Amino acid sequence: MSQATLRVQKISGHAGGVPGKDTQREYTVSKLIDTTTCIGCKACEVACMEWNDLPFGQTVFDNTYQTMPETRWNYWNLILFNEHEREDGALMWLMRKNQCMHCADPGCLAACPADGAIVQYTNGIVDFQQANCIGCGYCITGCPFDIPKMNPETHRVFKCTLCADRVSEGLEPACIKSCPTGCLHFGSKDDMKELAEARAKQLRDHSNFPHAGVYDPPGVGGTGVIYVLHDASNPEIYGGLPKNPHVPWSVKLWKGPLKWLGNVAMIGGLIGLFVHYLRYGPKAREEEDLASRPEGGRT
Amino acid sequence: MSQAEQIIPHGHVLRYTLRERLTHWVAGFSYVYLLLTGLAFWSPWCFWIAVILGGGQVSRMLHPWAGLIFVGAVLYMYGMWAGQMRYTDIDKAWWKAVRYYSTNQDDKMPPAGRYNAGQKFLFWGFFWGGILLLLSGVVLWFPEYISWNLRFLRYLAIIVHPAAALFTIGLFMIHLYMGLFAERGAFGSVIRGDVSMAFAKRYHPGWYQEITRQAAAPRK
Amino acid sequence: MTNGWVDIKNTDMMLIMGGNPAENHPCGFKWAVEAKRTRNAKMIVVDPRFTRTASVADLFCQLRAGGDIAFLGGIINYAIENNRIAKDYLLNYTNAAFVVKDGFKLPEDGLYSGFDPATQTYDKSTWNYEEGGDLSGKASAAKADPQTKATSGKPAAPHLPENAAYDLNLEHPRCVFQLLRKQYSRYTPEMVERITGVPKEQFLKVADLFTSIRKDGDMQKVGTIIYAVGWTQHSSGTQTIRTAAMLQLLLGNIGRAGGGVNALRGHSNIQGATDMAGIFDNLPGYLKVPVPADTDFKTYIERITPKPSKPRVWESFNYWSNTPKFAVSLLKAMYGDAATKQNDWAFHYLPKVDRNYSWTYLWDNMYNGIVKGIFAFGMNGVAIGPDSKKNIDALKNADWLVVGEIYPDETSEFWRSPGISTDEMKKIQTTVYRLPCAGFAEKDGTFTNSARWLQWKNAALPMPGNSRLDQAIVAEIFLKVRDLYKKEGGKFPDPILKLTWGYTDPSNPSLAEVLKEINGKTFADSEDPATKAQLKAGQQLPGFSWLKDDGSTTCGNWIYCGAFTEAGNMTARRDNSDPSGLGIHQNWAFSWPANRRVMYNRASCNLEGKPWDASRRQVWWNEATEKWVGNDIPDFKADSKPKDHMGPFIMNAEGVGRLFVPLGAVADGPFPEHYEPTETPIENPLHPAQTHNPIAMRFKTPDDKYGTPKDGYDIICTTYRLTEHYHYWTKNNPMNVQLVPEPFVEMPEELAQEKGIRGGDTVIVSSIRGTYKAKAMVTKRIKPMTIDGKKTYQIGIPIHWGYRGIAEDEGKTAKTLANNLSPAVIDPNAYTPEFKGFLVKVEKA
Amino acid sequence: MSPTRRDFLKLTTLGGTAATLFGFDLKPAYAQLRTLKIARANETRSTCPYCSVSCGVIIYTIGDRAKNVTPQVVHVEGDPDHPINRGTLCPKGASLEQDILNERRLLKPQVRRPGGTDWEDISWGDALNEIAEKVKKTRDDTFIEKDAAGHTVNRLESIAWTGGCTDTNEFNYLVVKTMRSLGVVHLENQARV
Repeated sequence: MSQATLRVQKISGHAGGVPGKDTQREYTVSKLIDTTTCIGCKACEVACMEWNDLPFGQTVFDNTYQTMPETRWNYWNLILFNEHEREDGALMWLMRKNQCMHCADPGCLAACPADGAIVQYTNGIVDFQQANCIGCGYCITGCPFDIPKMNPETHRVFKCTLCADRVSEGLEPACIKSCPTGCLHFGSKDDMKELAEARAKQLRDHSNFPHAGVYDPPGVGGTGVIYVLHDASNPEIYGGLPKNPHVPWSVKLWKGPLKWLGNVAMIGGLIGLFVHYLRYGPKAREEEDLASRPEGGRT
Repeated sequence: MSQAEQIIPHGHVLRYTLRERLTHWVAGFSYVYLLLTGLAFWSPWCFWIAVILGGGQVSRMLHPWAGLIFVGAVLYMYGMWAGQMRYTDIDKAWWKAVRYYSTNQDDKMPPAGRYNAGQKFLFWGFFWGGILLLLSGVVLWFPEYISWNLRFLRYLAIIVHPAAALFTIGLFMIHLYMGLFAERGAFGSVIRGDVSMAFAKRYHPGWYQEITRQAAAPRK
Repeated sequence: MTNGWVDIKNTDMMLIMGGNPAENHPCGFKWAVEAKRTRNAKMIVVDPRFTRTASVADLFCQLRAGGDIAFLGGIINYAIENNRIAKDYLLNYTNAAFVVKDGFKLPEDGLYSGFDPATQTYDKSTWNYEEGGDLSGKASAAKADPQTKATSGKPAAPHLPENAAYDLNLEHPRCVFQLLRKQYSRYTPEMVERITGVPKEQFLKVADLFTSIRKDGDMQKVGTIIYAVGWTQHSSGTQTIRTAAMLQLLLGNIGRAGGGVNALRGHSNIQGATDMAGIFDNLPGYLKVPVPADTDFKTYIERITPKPSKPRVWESFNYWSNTPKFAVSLLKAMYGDAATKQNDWAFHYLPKVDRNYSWTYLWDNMYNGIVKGIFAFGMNGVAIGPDSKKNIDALKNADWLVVGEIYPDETSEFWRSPGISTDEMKKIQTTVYRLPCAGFAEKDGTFTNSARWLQWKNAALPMPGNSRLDQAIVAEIFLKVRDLYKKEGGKFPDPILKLTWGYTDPSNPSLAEVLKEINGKTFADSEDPATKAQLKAGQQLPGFSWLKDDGSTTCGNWIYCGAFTEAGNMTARRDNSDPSGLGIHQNWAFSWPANRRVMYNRASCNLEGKPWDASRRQVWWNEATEKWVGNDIPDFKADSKPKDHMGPFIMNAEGVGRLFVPLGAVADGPFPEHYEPTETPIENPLHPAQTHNPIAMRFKTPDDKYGTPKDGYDIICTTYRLTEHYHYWTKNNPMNVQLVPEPFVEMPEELAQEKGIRGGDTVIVSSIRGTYKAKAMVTKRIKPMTIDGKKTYQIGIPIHWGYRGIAEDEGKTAKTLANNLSPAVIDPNAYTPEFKGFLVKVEKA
Repeated sequence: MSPTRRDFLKLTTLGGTAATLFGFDLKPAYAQLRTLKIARANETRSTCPYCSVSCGVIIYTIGDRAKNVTPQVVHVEGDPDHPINRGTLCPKGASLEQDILNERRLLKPQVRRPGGTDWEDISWGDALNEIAEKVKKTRDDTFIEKDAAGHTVNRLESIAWTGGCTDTNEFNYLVVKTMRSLGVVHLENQARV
C-alpha cells in the first residue's frame, strides 16, 4: 500500500540522535490566525472534522456559542468565544481558534516516553503516531496549551496533525482552506511572521488597538501556529491563552536534572555495590561459617 | 499457618512464615515488573525492555495494575510488620555503627532484633515510597481526568513518581545486594522461611536471644 | 445586490445594518474583511444585537428592532445639513432637481396627501412631478404663489409627465431635494435617540463616520450599504431599503465599484426564484402580472410599458420601453405556435390577478377554505411561518397537500404536530403525499446568487433509494393532468394542452434544454443594425437586444437571455481571470443583465464620462470610438454621448435615480417615513396619532392576534439564523447539530436578573399567538435600551428547530417553533411578513 | 519516494532500537502519514445549496465513473477556482458531505390518508396518478373564467404552489409554465419570506 511519509527532525522516546537530521535543507510551515478578523463561524471546526473523518460526539447547550468547553480527542479544532469588556466599556466578542500550537520545542514530545509516538517533521509539524502511542498521557502533562486528548476506548492520544497528510501532498491544512474571512493563513513561518507583524502594525496604526501584536511565544521556542491579537499584552482574555507558555518545570526537571541524577545514581549504585562486593565480599562465605568465623575478621 | 505446622531442619529457626514469604514475593515480583516497565518509560535507552515485555502499550496498561498489587502487598506488610518496625534505641546505636556493618564487622554492631535498623529503614522506605508512588501513580494513570485547573497535580506527579521510584530503586538495590550477596542465608529465609541459628545469632542477636528464651520456656 | 460579492473589496466604508453577513454569508463577508485589510476600509454595524459581524466592526451601535428608517433618515438629515453629499451626482443622476406637483403633502402628521381613512388607501395623484420646463432660478416666483396650482383638481388618469419641471439650483420649495430636506429635518439626533434607543452621541459617531467619505465634496471614496432580511422582514421593510438607496444616491455611491445597496439574499436561489417569478405578482423577468382590466394584450402592454418622464433637455433610455418584446417572446416561449398575433399571443391563457395572493394571504386563504390543494416543493411553510399555528390550522382545512422533500419536515407532518391527539388526527381530512426528491448534489441546473450570477452546477451522484428528480415529478404530474384533459376535457383546457413541452424526454426534461428555452431563439434570420452581426433562424439568441415583438423570437425570461447562446452554456463558464483587479470576473458564469457585474455603472463616471476615481475604472466614455467601454459591460446605451445627458438609471422612466418615488410605485409614500412595528412598546414619537404604517396589512382570522404592552407583552423579539445552521434543513445534519445542539433564546443579563433566569435555564417565550420553549443564553451582547424614555429589553431567537430533526427526534428539544410567536402582518410593498420586532414576554419555565 | 526511507513501525522493534543503540543511523527518519483520501477520487464542481453567496464546491466521489461503480461521496471541499469563495466554505457548506450522505433522507413515496395516523407506502405511479386526478378535479370544480365585472380572468385560486429556496431556475421556469397554465395564482416561493 502506498503511504505518504514526511521526514522527521525530532522523535519522542528515541534512543540516540534523530537519523538523518540536518542532512537536508528544510523550511518550517506555520499557520497564522488573525483573531481580529475571526468571526467564529466554526468552518474550521467542521473542515477539520470532515477532512479527518472524526466521529460525532454529544454536545449540550452551555450558555455560549462555543461548541464545547474544550477540545476532545475527536474534536481537534475549537473556537473559543469570550465576551470581554474593554476599559472604555466597549464590548468585544473575542473568538480564538484553539488547536495544537505545533511548538518548536514541543512539551508533549519532550514528555513522551514511547519511541516514535510523537514526532516533529522537518517542516515543523508535530504529529502523533498513534501506532506507537502507549497511552501514558505524559504528553497531556507536557503540553502547556491543554491540547492532547485521550480516547478512553483505545487509550491513544489524539490532536491536530496540521493536516500533515495534506501538507505532504502540497495542500494547505483543511481549516486554513475553509476559513471564509481569511483570518487563517498558511505558509512558511517566515512569511507568516511577516504577514502577522504587518497586520498587527495596521491594527495599531489604523484601528483602535494600540496593543495589537503577534503571539509567537518564545517559551516553547516559538509556535507553528501564531496569532495576531487585538491586545497582545493580555492573551489570557482569549480563553486563557497563556502569556508565557513553557514546558512545565516538572517535565523539564524530570527530563533534565532528575534524569541525569537518577541515571548517575542507579549506575553509580550498581558500580558501588559491585566494588563493595569486590572489596568486602559477603558477610560470610557459607551459612555454616557464621558461628565459627573469627569475629570481625576479613575473608 | 502456625510455626508448629512447619518442619524446621535441625539447627534452624523459622524466620518468615509462609504468609510473610508470600507477601514478600508478591511485592517482589510486582516490584520487579514495575521496575522494568518503569525503566522502559524512564529512558529511551531502556525502552527495549517494554518491547520484550509485550510492547509499550501492554507495559503501560499493566504497570498501574502491578503498582496496585505492589502497594497492596506493601500495605499488607505494614499490617504484619509495622509493630516490629518501630524505631528503638538499639536502632539508633545501630545507625551510629553502620560503618562497621557495611564493612562486615558485624560483631561491632549493637544487637539487632528481628529486624535491624537498616531493614526497618527499607521497610519504611518502601512503605512511604509506595504511598508516594501510588498517589502520583493514580494521577499519571488518569491524566486526562485531571482538569486543567488542577494541572499542578500532574506536574507534581510527573516529578514525584520517578523521584520516589529512584528512592525505592536505591533501597531495592541494597536489599537485593544484602539478600543475595552479602548475607548468605537471607535469600533462603524468604524462600524456605528458616534460617540457621548461626545466622540468627550473627545478624539478629536480639531476636536470637528472644527465640532461644522462648524455646527454653516450658511448652503448654 | 447592485454590485457583487467580490466587489465589496473595493469599498472604503461599509454600513452593515439589517443583516449579519458574518453569520449568514461568511464566504461573501470575506470581501468586507478584505476591504478592511487591504484598504483600511471602515465597517459600521448597526443591529439589535452585538453579532458575529459586530465582532469585527470598527463601530457597533445597538439599535431597537424596527427603528431603521428613523436611523437612516437621521443620517440623511446629517448628510444634508453637513453638506456631505455628492452634489454633481445628485443634480444629474437623481431626481433631486425635479419639481413635485403642488398639493403634495409631507407626512408631518403621519399621512401623505391623498389618504382615505375609509378604505385605508392613498389616492396617489399628487405624488407626481410637475409638468413644465426649467424652473431654475424661479424659485421665488413659485414661493410667491404656492396655491395657484393646488386648486387645479385631481387629474383623471395619473401618469408621469413627459416634460418634468426641474430646478437645477435645487432651491424650488417643491423640488425633490427641498422636500427631502424638509422631510428628514424632523429626524434630528434627538428624535433618532427617542425612536431607536441609540444615544445621540453614538448616532452622531455613526453618521459622521459613514458620511465622512463625502467630506468637502470629495468624490473619490466609495461607501456601500449591506443589508438582508433584517430590513425586509418589517411592516415597513421596502421603505427601509428605499431609505438606504436614497442615502446612497445622496452620497453618489450607486453604480460604483465598492458602492451600491447590497441585498444579501438568504438562500441559494431565491434571487433566481424572484427573477423567474416564483411569486404571484410577476411574470419571468419582472414583467407585471396581467390584471382583469387588461382586456387584451394591447391594454396590458400599454399599462405596463412606461414612457419617459424627464426634463426635456435630458435623455432617458427608459429600457422598459422594450416591454412588448419581452412579453411577446415570453408568450411565444410558453405557447409556441399557439401564440399568434391574431389571438393576442395567447394572452388570455395567463391568469389575471386583481388581489393579493402573496405568501401570507395564501395561508389565510387556505385557512378560509379557498385554497384546497397545495404543492410544497422544498418549502416548509409550517416552520417558515409567520404564525405557525395558523398555518397548521390552514393545512387542516386543505383537501390535499403534496410535499416534495429530501427530509421529513414539519409541513408534511402537520397532522401530527405536537399537541394533536390521535382523535384529533383522525378528524383531519387532508390527504398528504410526501415525495422523495433529489438533493442538490444529485441535480444539475443553475442557481442565481445574490450578485445575479447564474452558475451551472453538475450532478455528482445518483439519488438514493427510490427518490426522483424534482423536474421529473412536476413533468409527470403535468403530463398526467394534460392526458386527463385530453381524454376527459374540462374547464378551459387550452393553456394546458397548448403549453410547449418539446423536451427530448418529456417526463424528465433536461435542464440544459430548459435553460436553452429560457434563453430563447429566433424563428427568422435577423441582423443587428448596430454591429451587423447575423443570426440564422433557429439559432439561440446572444442577448435580449435581439428580442422582437413580432413573434419571431422566443424567450422564457428576458433578463436571462444570453445565458445559453450559440456559443454554449454561458452559465458554465469557468474562466476566473480578472484583469482589472476589481473583482469583475467577466468570463465566469453569466450575470444578468447582459453579463453586467455592477448595475448602473454609468454612474461611476462623471458627466464627461470619466471615472470618479481613476483607480477604480469600471466603464468610461471612449472619445475616439465614441463608445462606452470598460472592464465591465457598460449598463448603458453604448453610443450615448455624455453631452446628451442620458440618465444612468436606465430602468427608470426618468433615467435618473429616484429620491422621490412618484405615483405609488411604493405604496406607502414617496419618501419613507418611520412607522412603529405592528407590535410596539411605544407610540410613534413623530406622530403619536399615526403610530403604525396606515396601509400595513393585517389579517382577521381567530388565529390573528396582535399583542400590546398592556397585555403584558413588552419585550421586543427578533428571529434570526445562526451561521452553524440553515433554516429548517440542517437540523437533519449531525455535524451542524453537534455545533449547536439545542434551541436557545438570547437575552440581556439585566433582563435575566430581573426574571431570576440563569444561563442554561429553560425559559418560555410567549407572544399573544403562541409560545416557544428553549434554554436561556444570558449575554452582554444585548443591552437594555431606553426607547422614548422607556427602559426596554430586546431578546433574540434563532429559528432552526421544529418537531422533526435529530435533536427533536431524540427528545432533546421542546419541539416548539420560533414562528409560533411571529405575527401575520406584512409590508404593503413586498408583502414580506414582520419576523423582526414583535412583542413577547419571557418567563422561567 | 526515497528507497532508503524507513518507518517507525520498524524502529520500535528491538533490532531497530539496538541498531541505533550501537551506532548512529544516518538514513533519514520518516514517519508514515495517512494517504491523501481524495487522491484518486472523482471531482464534480457544484454550487453550495445554502445561502446566496453561491460558493463553488467540489464533491469528491469514489469510483472512476466505470459502469459497475455507484459513486459515493467521500468529501466535499471549496472550489479554489471560484472567484467568490476561492476555496473557502462556511460551517454549513463544509458539512455538505453529511447532507448528501444522510440517513434521514426520504427514500420512498408515502401518503397519509384522510383521518390517518401514520404514513403508508405508495408506488410512484399511484401517487402521481392520484395527484393528477386531484389537480384536475380541484381545477374543474373551482376554475374562474370571468370575474364579477365580466372580465376574463381564467384563474384558479384553489391550488397553491409554494416553491423552495433551492429549486433551480430551470425547475422554477417549468413550475411557472405549468402552474400559470393551470391558472394558479397562489404561486409563491421562499423568495417572499
